[in-house]
Amino acid sequence: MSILQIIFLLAALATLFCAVKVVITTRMMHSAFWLVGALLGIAVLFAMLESRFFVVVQVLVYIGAIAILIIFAVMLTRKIMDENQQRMNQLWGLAFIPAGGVLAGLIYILSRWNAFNTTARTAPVNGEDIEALGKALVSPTGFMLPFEVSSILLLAALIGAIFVSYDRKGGGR
Amino acid sequence: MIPLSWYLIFAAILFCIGLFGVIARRNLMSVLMCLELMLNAVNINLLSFWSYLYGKDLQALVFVAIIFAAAAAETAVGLALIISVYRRRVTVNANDLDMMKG
Amino acid sequence: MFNDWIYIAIFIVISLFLPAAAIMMAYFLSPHKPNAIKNTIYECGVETVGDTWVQFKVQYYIFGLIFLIFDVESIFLYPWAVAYQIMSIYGVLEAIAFILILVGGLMYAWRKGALQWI
Amino acid sequence: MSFVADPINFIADWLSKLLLGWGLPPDLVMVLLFIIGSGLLATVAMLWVTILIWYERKIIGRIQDRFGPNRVGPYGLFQSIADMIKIFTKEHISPDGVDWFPFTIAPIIAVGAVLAVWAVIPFSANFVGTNLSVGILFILAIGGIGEFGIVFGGWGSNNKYALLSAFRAVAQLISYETPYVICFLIPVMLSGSMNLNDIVKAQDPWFIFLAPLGALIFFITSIAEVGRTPFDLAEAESELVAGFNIEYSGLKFGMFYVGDFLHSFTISLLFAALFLGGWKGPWAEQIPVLGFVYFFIKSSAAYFLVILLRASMPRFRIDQMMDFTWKVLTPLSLTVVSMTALVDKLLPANLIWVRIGGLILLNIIIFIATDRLLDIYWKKPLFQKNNQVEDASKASSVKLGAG
Repeated sequence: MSILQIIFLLAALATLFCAVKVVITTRMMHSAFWLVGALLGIAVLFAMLESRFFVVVQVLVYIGAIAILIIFAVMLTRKIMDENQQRMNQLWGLAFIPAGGVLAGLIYILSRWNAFNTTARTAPVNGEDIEALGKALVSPTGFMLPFEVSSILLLAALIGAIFVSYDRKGGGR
Repeated sequence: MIPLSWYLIFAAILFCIGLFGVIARRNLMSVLMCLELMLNAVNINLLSFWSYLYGKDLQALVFVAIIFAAAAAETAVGLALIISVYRRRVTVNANDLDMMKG
Repeated sequence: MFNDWIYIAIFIVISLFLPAAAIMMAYFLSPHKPNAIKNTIYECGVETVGDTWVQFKVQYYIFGLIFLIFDVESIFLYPWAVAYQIMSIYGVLEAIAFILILVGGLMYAWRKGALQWI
Repeated sequence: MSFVADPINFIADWLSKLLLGWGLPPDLVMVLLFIIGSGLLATVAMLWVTILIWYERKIIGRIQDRFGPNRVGPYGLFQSIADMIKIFTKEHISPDGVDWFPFTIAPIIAVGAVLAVWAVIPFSANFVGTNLSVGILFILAIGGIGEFGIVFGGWGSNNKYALLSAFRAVAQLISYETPYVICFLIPVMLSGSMNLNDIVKAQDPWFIFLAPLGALIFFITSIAEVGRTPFDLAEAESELVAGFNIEYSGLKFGMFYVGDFLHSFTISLLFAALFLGGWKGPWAEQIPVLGFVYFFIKSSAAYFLVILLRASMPRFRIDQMMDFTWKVLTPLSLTVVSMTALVDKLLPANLIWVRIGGLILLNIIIFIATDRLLDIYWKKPLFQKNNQVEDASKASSVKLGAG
């Protein structure tokens, strides 16, 4: 086993451990903290995939913004979340069936694919070409439409979320 | 060198942990966090395909960026809905939301 | 190259290790004489009743929300800024359209009074 | 490469030749050099804090017509070392019911998240931790992790005051991070790279001449990111007992303090690197030590400004502060970025003086327009009628005028 493989396995196992803790932890705040751990582990895996930009974007957006937002929302809805609450649905054992089924199906289908065990990389060794990405984002033959559509998506999310959550009188509890 | 299969199996396991949480947990906040895990598994898949098979193309990168935007939008609206539900019903358990029941 | 990440990883580990080591050293140097009064949580006046639950305002969530949207905007704008030198004027105009659409969201929040700290 | 011109790389070369001569594999030598280099850099940064504290206390003392520390050592230089020895022997109290892991790790993150920024700062032409090609975003991302030091501290303390002020602090940080993130676009745009060393190399006129308003907004928001006066609401002693670190004692509290000082010097370093030309100066390319000196002088000047602001400004009220960032700085920074992009594209790139003149003119126009708008808004609110808004916009127009 090479050093890279050991690093990969450590990062992957840590991420999976954090993900399992996210699912089974009862206190919501601790669950959010475990989520931060899982996101950090995923950032390490992004780094191992030779991506530069998305490592920092993962930390900046997921940990710096989304996790903080989740923590704020946990604080807002915290009153009823103490330990003596039931954390799973009554028939939670049944959830193993779809989850396990999807996992088995995915691995079965993927293992029949030729490129499954390829080790050769085609990505540039010094990270993605951010300049080309930026140029393609605004070029009419490139990804101009997704670029503008995503801004409309963000606008819709902003307006919708404020409309739903903001209550003019008193600003909520 | 690490084979592509390791990343794909890792992403599949992560996706299924998230799926299990989405189905099994009662708390809506927790369901949302598990959705984040599933989206991250998708991102790992996309980036590993980019890294191993389509390193010269930009589609995968744009796709990942769009998934980031979609995840942000989903979190924002989802949390807003949870907060609004909490305000009206003082609960965030999915089972207790039965106002549509006849 | 992967070297950069190795350096960053080493640097982060060291920059977490140094304060941790200092705290550990201070922990061994300092006296330990806990007593019941010293270990209570600081309060103004009476003791805390129940969990430390505080009233929370939805304002925190709104600010986090707008920050999240502008943060995600930066995913698209940073590659654009890197390519700024080699792009035509139309690319700049598209980015300005992108920014203007998001400013619409900010204006909505403003008009709704959501930017007001109560 | 001689020892006098570039001592650090000289020693690194010598060391790597020595280690390779012992027959070690090249990868291991690289990792060893990385460990030695980053360990030295981080240690120097931590010890540098004692000098910073002395410098700040001395200057604030002078401004307030006092002497400042003057007993221990020459000019009181060893005062902070004496303080350090004292705080090492203070008791660590961990109150009942703390959440052990977040409580312990919070001060470590608070320092580590600041220290990690030093990994990408170019100190001279070829002395830079690593030439990360996404350095700018790395700095922003590390800042996002720094917020978790505060969240963990507030949550772990099991104290309602700590929790409340931690979330106030985080709300403040993310509010000011919005214009901060947008302002970082300007140096990236003008240099066409996210690598900090490339940004420094591209500053043929310093970027402060091309984007003065951008530099101003960057300066204001980065002070707010540190949480110093006038933005020190997170630890407003008179309102929230002591901020999120109320339950901390001994060196754990001291680490938050260290992180604070280190952060305020780090933003001066960033300001010098992004807008004041970094290590650039006469003969800096040939003799890297000179670049180091230039960079040090520039960042010390920026740090002096930070201290000056702390000594002379009163504290904001929280609603004024939030209004200032959301209603003034965010729209202004978006305007500055988009207009700078547009005008710089229209101006000829090779006529340097035309570019400087045009961009400065643009900045003056935007500044005057903002000032006028704030005046109008102050008299007749644009969107809503509320007394607090009037106060806030008045305060912000005063602030902009002063800046």
